[in-house]
Amino acid sequence: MTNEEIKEYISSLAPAATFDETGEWLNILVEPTALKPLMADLRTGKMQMNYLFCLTCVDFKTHLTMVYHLSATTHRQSIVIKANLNRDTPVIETVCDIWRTAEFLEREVFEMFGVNFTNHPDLRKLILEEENPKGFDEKKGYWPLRKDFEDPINMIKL
Amino acid sequence: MYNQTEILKDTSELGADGELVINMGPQHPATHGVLHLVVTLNGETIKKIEPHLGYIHRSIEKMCESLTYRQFIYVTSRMDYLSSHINNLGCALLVEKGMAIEVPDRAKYIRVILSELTRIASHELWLGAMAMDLGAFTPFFYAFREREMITDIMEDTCGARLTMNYIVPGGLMYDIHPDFQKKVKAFITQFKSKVTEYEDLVTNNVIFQSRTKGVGILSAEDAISYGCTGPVARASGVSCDIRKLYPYEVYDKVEFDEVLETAGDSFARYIVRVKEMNQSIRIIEQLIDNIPEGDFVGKTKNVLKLPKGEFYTRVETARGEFGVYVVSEGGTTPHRIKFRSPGFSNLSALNHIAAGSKIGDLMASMGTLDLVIPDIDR
Amino acid sequence: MFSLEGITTSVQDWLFMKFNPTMALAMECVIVILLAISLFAILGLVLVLMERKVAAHIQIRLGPNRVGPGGMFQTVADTLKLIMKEGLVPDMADKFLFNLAPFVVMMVGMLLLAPIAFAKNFQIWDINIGVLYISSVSSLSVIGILMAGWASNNKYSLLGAMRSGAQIVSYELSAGFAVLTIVVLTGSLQISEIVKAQENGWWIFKGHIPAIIAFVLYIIAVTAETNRAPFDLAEAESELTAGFHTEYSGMRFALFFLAEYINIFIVCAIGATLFFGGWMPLHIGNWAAFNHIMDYIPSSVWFMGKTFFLIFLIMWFRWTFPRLRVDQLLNLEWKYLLPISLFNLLLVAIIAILGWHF
Amino acid sequence: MFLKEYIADVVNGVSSLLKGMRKTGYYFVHPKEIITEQYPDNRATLLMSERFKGEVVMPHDAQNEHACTGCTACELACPNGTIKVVTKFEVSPEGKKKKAIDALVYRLELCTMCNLCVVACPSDAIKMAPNFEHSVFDRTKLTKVLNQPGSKIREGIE
Repeated sequence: MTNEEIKEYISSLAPAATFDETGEWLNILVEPTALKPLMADLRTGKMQMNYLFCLTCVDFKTHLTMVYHLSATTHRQSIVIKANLNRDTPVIETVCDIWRTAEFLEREVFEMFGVNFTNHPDLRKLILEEENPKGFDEKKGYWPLRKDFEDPINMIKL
Repeated sequence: MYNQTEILKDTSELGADGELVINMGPQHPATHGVLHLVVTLNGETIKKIEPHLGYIHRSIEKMCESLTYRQFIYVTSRMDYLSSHINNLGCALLVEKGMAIEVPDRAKYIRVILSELTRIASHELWLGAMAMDLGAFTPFFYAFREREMITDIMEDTCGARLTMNYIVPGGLMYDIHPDFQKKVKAFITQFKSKVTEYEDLVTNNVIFQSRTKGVGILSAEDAISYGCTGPVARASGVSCDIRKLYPYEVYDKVEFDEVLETAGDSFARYIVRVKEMNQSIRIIEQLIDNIPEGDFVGKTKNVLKLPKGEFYTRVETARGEFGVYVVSEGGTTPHRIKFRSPGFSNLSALNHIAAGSKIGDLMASMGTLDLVIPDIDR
Repeated sequence: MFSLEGITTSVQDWLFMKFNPTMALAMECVIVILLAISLFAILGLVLVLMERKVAAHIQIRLGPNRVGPGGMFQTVADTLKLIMKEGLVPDMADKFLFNLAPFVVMMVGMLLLAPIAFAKNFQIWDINIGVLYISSVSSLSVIGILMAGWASNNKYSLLGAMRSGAQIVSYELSAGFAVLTIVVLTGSLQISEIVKAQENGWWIFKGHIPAIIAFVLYIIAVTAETNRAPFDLAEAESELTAGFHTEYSGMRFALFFLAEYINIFIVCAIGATLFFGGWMPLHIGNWAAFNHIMDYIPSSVWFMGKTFFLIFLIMWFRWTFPRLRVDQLLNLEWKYLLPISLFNLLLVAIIAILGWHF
Repeated sequence: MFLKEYIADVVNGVSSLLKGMRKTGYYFVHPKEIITEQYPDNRATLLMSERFKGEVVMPHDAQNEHACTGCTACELACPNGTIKVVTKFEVSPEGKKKKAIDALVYRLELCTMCNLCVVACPSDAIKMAPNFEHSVFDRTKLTKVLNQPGSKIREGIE
């Protein structure tokens, strides 16, 4: 499938999607609400994207971006799906019922960026302690990989 | 005297149906590090495994955000410390790809040879540790004898045995040791003569086979869905060798086979790794005499600045697909860096493959997943 | 010729000459107890060192080599360390049973010492049901292990103890059948009779293939019964950390450790008695000169040599094989060892009735 | 048929075990194969690879001169803040002011032996030494000043 065909196919599924071809792979930016149906179709439909090899989140200071790297073991074509999230109340639907690997990856993103995955079966902290450290500002949230995260004890500024 | 009810209450802090919850780890002989598994048992049968991670979490991704593109390579050695050279290679490849740095052929050849040596060293350690998990102590020492030769080669050439940090963007830090080729050839002869020992002691052993055959079966669909890569997925028949699919460095010039098994059980994973060692030897044999003369490092700018954008590279470590995802804002440090570590995805399949089997099978399943905890926690 | 028989006889004579019979008997008891305890201590030290050296050489290592010449006093140093260590008792443990368990395990080892013939006419108690006594007492060690596992109030310990229970109870059977083959061949349960029957050749040579099969079965079964690798499921350090003695430390742990080695010694001693003629020297048919030379080697040396050979065999197993899984362990017993030993016993019975053995 | 398989099972199993025992038995009776290194005893003969990265040192020649210009390239290259260059201004007899190092402080406890400082050094003033016996009882002893007291920069190095 060429990029044009993929674009066409995805536009038919998610009309609001925008595309970016500057990188190695085709980047598709979708609305968070439109993500789940699109993902489900990518997995089961024509594209057969059965391999989610990277799921992460990027903090752009103004917003968070969920990044899903998808590939297929049959035709080996990779695409990148992105969704911009509100930084204050980041909510997106889980994809762990489509790809099982997403369960752990989403838990990691949840504790590092504070993204809430709805319908996730077991959304708990995976790596960090269950309790936030004492004396920490609860209002700001304890999301270590966000850019404005400050830890006066453990972070050494060189 | 003692209070009977008190004792009963404590040994049965458990749910319904007489389930027994035991904490395997963070200090447990079989978890090889500080992995913490909460295992729910029904008698000897495992009902559920829940990994608790983070005992060795150093937030390497956050650290890398404040390191330059020359500096962040060394940190990746500390993730999967058994294939540190390949991790470094993945990061260097990303910088080279992003900045279009030309790497001399000599550096490429040496990088591949060292990568394969690292892979053998990692599999050797795994073989010993895996046999030890199943109760056979002796293969550990035999495997380490061969591994020692590799670490000696690494020490001579790279200056360190485990965390080499031999790769810089554009090539290598310095040229190989004059004895490098001789020592690698000596290692190949030694390895080939000793491979039968593992067959006698481990592979053909009836106890070992009965412990691993049909244990921890992972189907191909599940392997893909769980994002398993490397020997774990290849044992289930999923072709996922990055060296074949997306060749980097000189892997497209050498002949080797992607080892595929179809059974998907622990024994298949074992066989894949053992055969992979032989394939690595094959690659090294093809390259060792043909290292081209020339520079060992290409021309780079003093200060490396990745252009604005997103970059992703992947390499095949001993454990599977290692991916580096960098979001650059055009500065000297990455804006966000994400390491797709193979161990993390492989671990997520543990509950699936080990639930329903015995405690002894958990050791076989866990051992053949080849978990390296710093790689999982990062 | 050096003989232990002479020493015992003269000591007994002297005691009975000096004291009244009751007193003399009591003093003999004390001497035997002291000897048994010191034998235990020495055996523990020697066997632990031997195990470490055997393991080291198999694993292309040197093993202990710092304390004393060639590391000879390493175990002494280790024992000193263990004695000085604090013996912790877990908070919620059943203290009484927890403290009792190592002694129960040790006691079984001591009881088993009674009918063993260490040399010619050198035996604590030549009971006429010796073999029966051994097979019944040796299964008692499971009580100590279960006690330890339960009283520790640790889930790993409990799992280990339960495994050990299932294991010892089932392997008792094939060990018993292997012993029975020799009893059938000899026609006696008395240890001295069994040894005497092997004067003109050991049972392993005289008894044709069934005796060899019985010996193999016996070695496998006793390896399992003493919780040694590849059957060390009760400890299984990669699965259950240390199994039933996870919570033990200091001297109580040392007692478990010692008991393990004592049990190995005893089962090997019994194996040597049954299959290799105990203290009987190697005699080959009518090679009179050869047999005469063999007779010059003291009987105690013969006995110890055979026993240590079997101990080495068991250690060799441990450092070669992976561990079995718990269900495979029981499969091995019920599907392989037990049918084979039953069939073997039948074969031996036929041989014994028809008198086909030498 | 069943019996045949059963017996074959037993025979194959036992023979595979015997093969393994033959291998371990071989090593038991061949003490020449032992690979133990008796470390503190073999210190005199222990050969470390000359490239081994054990610690950063600054070679001084017979005149107690080193090659460090105090350019702080190593300090910038270090990912961990291991090296701190303290500079001073030396006044030469002709009255010219020249930058020179006062102290090159090296904190071994922070060093990861990544060799980046050595590569970065333009005048090859520092190098890695194959010394690995670093244990001390007091952590402050791990903070070292690499230039020897009274040393000065070698002539002709800019």
